[in-house]
Amino acid sequence: MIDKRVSDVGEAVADIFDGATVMVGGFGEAGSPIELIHALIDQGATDLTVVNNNTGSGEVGLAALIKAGRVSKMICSFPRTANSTVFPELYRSGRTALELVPQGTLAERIRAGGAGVVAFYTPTSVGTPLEEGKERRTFDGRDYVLEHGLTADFALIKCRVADHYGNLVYNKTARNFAPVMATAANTTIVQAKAVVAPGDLDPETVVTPGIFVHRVVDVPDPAHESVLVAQGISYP
Amino acid sequence: MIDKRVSDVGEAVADIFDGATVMVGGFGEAGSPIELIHALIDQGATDLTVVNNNTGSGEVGLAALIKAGRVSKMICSFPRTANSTVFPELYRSGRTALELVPQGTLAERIRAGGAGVVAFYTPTSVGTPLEEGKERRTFDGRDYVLEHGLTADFALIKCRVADHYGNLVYNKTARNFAPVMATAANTTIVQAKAVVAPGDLDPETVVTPGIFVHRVVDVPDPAHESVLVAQGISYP
Amino acid sequence: MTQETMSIGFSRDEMAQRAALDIPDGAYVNLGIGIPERVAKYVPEGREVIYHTENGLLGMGPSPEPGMGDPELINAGKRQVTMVPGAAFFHHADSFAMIRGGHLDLCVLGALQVSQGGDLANWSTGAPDAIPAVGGAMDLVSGVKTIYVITQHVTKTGEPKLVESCTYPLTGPGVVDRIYTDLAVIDVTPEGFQLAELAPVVDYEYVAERTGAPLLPKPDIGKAAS
Amino acid sequence: MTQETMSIGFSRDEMAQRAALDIPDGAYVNLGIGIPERVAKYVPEGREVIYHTENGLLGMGPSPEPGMGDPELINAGKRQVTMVPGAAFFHHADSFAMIRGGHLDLCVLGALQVSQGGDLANWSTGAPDAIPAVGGAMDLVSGVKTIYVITQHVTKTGEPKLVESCTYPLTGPGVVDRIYTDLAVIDVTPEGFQLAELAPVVDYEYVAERTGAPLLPKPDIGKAAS
Repeated sequence: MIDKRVSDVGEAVADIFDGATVMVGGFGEAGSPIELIHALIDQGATDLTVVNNNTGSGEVGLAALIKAGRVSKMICSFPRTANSTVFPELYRSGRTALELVPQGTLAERIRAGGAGVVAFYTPTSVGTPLEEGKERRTFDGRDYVLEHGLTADFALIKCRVADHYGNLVYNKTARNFAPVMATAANTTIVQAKAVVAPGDLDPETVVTPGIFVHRVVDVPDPAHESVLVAQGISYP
Repeated sequence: MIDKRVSDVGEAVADIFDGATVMVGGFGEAGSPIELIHALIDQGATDLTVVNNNTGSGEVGLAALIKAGRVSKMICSFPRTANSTVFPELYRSGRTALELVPQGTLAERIRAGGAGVVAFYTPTSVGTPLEEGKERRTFDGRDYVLEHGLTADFALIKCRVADHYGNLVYNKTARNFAPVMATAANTTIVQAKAVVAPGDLDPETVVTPGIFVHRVVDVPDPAHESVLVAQGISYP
Repeated sequence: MTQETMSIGFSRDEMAQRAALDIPDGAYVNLGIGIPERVAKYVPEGREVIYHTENGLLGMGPSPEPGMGDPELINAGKRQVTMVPGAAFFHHADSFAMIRGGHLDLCVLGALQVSQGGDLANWSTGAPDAIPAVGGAMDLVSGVKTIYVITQHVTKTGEPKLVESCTYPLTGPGVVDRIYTDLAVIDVTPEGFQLAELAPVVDYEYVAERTGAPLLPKPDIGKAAS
Repeated sequence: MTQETMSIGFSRDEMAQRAALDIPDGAYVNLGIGIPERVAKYVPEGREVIYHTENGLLGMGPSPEPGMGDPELINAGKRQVTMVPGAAFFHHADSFAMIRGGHLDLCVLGALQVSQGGDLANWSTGAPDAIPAVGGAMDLVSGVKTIYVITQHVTKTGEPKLVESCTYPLTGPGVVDRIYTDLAVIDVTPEGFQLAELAPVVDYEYVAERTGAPLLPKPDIGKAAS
């Protein structure tokens, strides 16, 4: 029997270990799995490498995880946020490292990691400081840099509807990094606004096939990061 | 105004030129754009390089194009078919060249071509005759071969529903190579079983966004290759 | 059919049935064209297995009732199939991302030859007049976690198909984990071929004689414990 | 606002308006964060333009009516937007495949500096205490067919932003096609900066003085014809 549902977010993240690499879905607040991140803060794992496009907002969700000192390294494209000073302070003090990756290269590295493509040549970043330390190679007269596939121990993502098999559909631009992160992690953990039985999703419209998903937890009424930030909430 | 509809298959393929590289969707008969291929036979372009997983069936569709002597080279993974001797005869006589590519590498090369990834390292074919002539490289103790992105002048594909912008959805396993081929061709030509106005497709379920599509032609009742073959039809 | 039922050892369906016993509950499985396709119908009751077909479907079901098929719902062997509740369609690059990325648990394939090191040759005899055709076999063996092979133990002319070193062009080196033949179940171990199970009637010597490389006997559990 | 309306030349909205005139009917366009976002509302009537936002939407519409937005329907600047009929959602890797693969016709970006060779610097001043943040800018300039820049002609302290060679870290070398400033429209040509159009009131000398590299005057069509 295949049923990937777990009872709550605590159970879902229970085995995330110190030193793990964790991909976290979301672009800004859209798609950010806040409840899973808060469960990870409660759970206590530390020395994490986190992959996310940003570094969170205010002092909730990803920003709260960083503020709690649990993140030793961020891999992201845009670590600045108008309303968060959490990452900048830890970065400047040297307590959190940063691997800055162009956004498209980040997405492609994650896809490659999930697809068994160990490395690829991309034109992005050629002739810029972000090319430093990377192999440059010319194909047909144009220059490219070698980028490596990126994988993770865990992915934490959010979706609109999941079925028991872990088939997922998303909501609008909250889809963003989640489908590729789901493919690149050893254990993909999903918070879903609704969970349905196999057969309730149209097989033509499934975005993430269940093979990429390991745990599904029902979070029917997730918090909005922007609302929490506006309320001045600081987690925990 | 953006309206990619053209009036018939003849107009859709009119500018395919001698020597062009043409990607043709379909896996077996599922997704094979027979009406577009037949229009291409009528149109007369020759010395074509054709990219398709197979080499057609019977003497219709892709097999008919090959039989008409229009294909100087096939790039495919599985050129044998139980019920077609067209390609084998031309291949053995040296009149049609063959570039044999593992099926997953073929799909990934097409995706890479469409995604601006010029080349990538894959484990597939390492230690086999299909590795010959390719660069081998070790990453983290495992060997990979370098494969190059594949692009085309034209793609001919089939879908279930298109809108005027060229947004597409497919039918079941007829989807196969079409979405990646659409991204990798300068000009993507689509035969659709139904054409609808923008807004009639759910934006969450579009498989091929319209940016990848250049021409849409309404073919409401396409022929089934297996039926034509069973009837012993030979095109033209 | 007469020939098959007359032969010693497992029939084609019995080979598929024996392989099916080793498919774990909850596995994501790709079945190769031919005898491997038959495995699905023998998976023991109570186990839920999700079948992948590389042409873009996860959750493949059995063949449709006659006349009920859709020519656009086919498997990798281009035969009409059905889908189960909870299925998902995707395009070819995503399908092979699943394969290459190591997401499938198990693949069952046919073979021309398997070497004692687990090399598989199953796509070409290398004959000069043959049309080379590889399909997705190389992708499957390089990506899927566990590779099972179902094959006759010897060729029609009596040559061993389990060999020291493949003479046919390889599909992939060192990829096969277990082999189901008409005579035996054999594991590929770091020490070479290791007998796991004999077909009814045949004995170790009978199988070893027909194997083109050393065949380690089945470990004697009694001895090992003493 | 006072400062903006007092200044000579184009206001921010006028720069966006001028750039909008050059967006062709039927184009697929990505608009950078900030002033470039304003371009959409000035595209002349009768032209249909489809907007891409790199966080996964083709067919982006304007901001929603107050209170009508969806926090999960945002643009790359993380502001709430709407979608038009005929829109499509996709994931980040597919979105940047569009960008990197050369499928977008046009991108409008802001700039810190542009060199006469078309080098763009728009992501970092290189200041040691700055948090480096690049977003999708490097992907956009390496992939989109045509790159327009909208920028003030000089910095707040009066330094030219159009320069011989960028002193800030590059976003991409040789990528800019046309620049819309508060003083002029300038093309990047193989010969360097070429004046295409002056803002009202200002003349060639005024602009050239404020440009950090040679500025070729507008080709005199009368002379060229004589």
